[in-house]
Amino acid sequence: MKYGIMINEGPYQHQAADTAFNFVQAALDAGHEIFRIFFYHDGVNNGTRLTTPPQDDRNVITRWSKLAEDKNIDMVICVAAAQRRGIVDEGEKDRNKKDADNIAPGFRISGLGQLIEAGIQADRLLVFGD
Amino acid sequence: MKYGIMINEGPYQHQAADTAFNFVQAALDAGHEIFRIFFYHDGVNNGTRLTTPPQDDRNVITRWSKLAEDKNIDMVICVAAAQRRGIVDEGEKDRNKKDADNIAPGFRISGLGQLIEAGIQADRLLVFGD
Amino acid sequence: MSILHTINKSPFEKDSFQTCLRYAKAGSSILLIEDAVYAAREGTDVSDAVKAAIQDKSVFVLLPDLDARGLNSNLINGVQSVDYAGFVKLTTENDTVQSWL
Amino acid sequence: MSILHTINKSPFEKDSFQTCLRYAKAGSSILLIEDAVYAAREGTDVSDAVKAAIQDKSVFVLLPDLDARGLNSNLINGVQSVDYAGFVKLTTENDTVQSWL
Amino acid sequence: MSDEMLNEEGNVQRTKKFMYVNRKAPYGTVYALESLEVVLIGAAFEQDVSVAFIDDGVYQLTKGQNTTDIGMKNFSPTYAALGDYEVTKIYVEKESLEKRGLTVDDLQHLVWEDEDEDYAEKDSIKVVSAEELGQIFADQDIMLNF
Amino acid sequence: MSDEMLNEEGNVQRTKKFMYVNRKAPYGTVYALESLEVVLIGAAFEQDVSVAFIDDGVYQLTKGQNTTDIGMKNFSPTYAALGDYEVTKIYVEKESLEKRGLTVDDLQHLVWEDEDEDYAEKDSIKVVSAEELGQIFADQDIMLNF
Repeated sequence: MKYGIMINEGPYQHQAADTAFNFVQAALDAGHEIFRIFFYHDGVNNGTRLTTPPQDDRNVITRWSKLAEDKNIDMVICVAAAQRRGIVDEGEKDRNKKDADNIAPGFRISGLGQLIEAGIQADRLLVFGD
Repeated sequence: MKYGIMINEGPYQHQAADTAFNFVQAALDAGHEIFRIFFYHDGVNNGTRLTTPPQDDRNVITRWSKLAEDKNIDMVICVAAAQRRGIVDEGEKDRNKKDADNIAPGFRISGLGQLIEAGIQADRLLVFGD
Repeated sequence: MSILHTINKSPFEKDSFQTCLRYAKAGSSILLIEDAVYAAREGTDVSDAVKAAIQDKSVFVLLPDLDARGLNSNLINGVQSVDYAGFVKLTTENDTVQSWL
Repeated sequence: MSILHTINKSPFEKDSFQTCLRYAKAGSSILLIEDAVYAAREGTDVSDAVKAAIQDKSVFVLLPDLDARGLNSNLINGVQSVDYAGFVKLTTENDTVQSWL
Repeated sequence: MSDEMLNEEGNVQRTKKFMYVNRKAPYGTVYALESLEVVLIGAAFEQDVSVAFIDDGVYQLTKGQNTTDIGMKNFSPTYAALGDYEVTKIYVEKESLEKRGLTVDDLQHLVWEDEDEDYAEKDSIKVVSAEELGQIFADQDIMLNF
Repeated sequence: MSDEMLNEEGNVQRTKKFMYVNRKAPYGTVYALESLEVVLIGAAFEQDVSVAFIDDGVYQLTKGQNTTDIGMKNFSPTYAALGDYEVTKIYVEKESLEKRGLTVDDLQHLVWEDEDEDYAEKDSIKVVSAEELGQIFADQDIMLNF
């Protein structure tokens, strides 16, 4: 089965990103396909590489990056939501004349159409949020 | 009267940062003093300079930076909350071996003791959150 | 010592409103801000609770938040509107502020 | 078409739980996750509502979330525990998933 | 392409039914605004789109919103554009209105032009009971709750 | 310095009463964890500290929390350290427990050692009614709600 996943909250503040991660892991373990993970609202904050969480806690960001690399998963951050919240890749950095970017490996920034497309292409679309 | 202000939510997702800003403006207009604004939980996300909000909307971040400069207000971001969420100044960048920082002008990163001190020194401590 | 209670959540969505009413003593003040301003309207499922609170407490509503939500009419009798300057004044007139989030 | 409803909010804190019960049709499935797992316990103010739901719907609870909260005992009879693999299985057995946040 | 479209591999694919469910008040949180952005973008994809407003979501549609004094963007005029984007099925839950002391007259009057009937202006908002809306939900392919 | 301290200008300043009010369940959101971090840091400041658990906040203190299968850090053992930080006034609201079908036996047994009584071990948790807790709130200088 093909899944689309939408994540609406940032790391640590809400459990949504943790639950989504555990669900995605279990879906992959069961042999399913993850068509796309779409990060919206504060969910875009899952895609910053600048975090340094306590060493005795999970690292939400690097966990996503590793998953994307290991399983070749498409992880998309909504551009409009990212601009409001300061998640920037190299293209956005140049476009908006910022002096730094902060996107984590495995994430890409794109439009809301990617969410709709996930709804169309996937067999199931699940929302994790607050 | 001397105020301490605590802000627990990031920009745009919740109104907390907007209400706090409007309150602080009104307090200053009435001749009161803002001893410190302390950003905790997702509130630390108010302190990134990488945002590019829509041009027809308010810019929560630059509004804070301008206020800090114009009125010389102490705006403190909690270091532990910032590390979890990826808000980084130059010192944190070096300490945690990051390749970029993203803190906005007028903010500084420090410990939770700054919140307690605000509670002790201020006549009123107000919490804005979710 | 007098307490100013603020509530910023809709009374229909979260328990903050009910808990604030449980804790606000006679003589204290309650200020409805953000999504809590919906509680200031007449004819809702919570308007009786607000009217009961007005009997022995002062209930205020933040006008800018009410205007934003398009519902600045048909308010419960006795709910007093304030702007941000009024919000600041309330914090000076009370000894502490408790934020029900 | 069958719907899997998920709820992730405490029934005491937010209205998501009550609204989900209002919308879940007979024959549908409800999965309690995150802070909603508290609704799975016997003897709470909402346990009667959960028992009523079990009469014509399937009610599940995410065991890892229950364990995390230290309350994996005294569950309402008929509430079925699942792990993340079971959560995934429920999404395959139903046609759509509605997240009550 | 009325209810079919080509997918990535060029195969014919059935149009899907998308339902956007709004449960949160505007301004206190950003969900209302960012949900509206999804609906508008989604409208370009030629799917079967519906929007529902229940619980505090009904507050999104109130008339006369004026955000000048809170310094936030007033996005409520955008709802009136939904008809132009061919988003014409807008459901408002009756019980949620009643609980809040509201009637449909407190809400914006949203319309769309029916090109099959010489562009006759028709109401977009349907006030429905939770029971009726639940039946409509049961018929959807994609449920997006905000 | 029992209830006085020097402020920045070197003047004697009264110790303030800080009340931390916890209303949210653990793990679903971070407030419980980050609130605990504030209380622990605040304990070093020689103020008069109290902590209250009401509404879903009472769930923070449940015994036997095991987060292995959700992959989050279990911070519940830290509550047992509050006594060592001289945080000894912990109030739990009776009505909130009852509504959730809980008794004090479902919660961790938190204690502190009273050095004035030869380090006798005493209970930190007091179960109080909302009425009683409201009186305690009325006596505070700083209220921090989480």
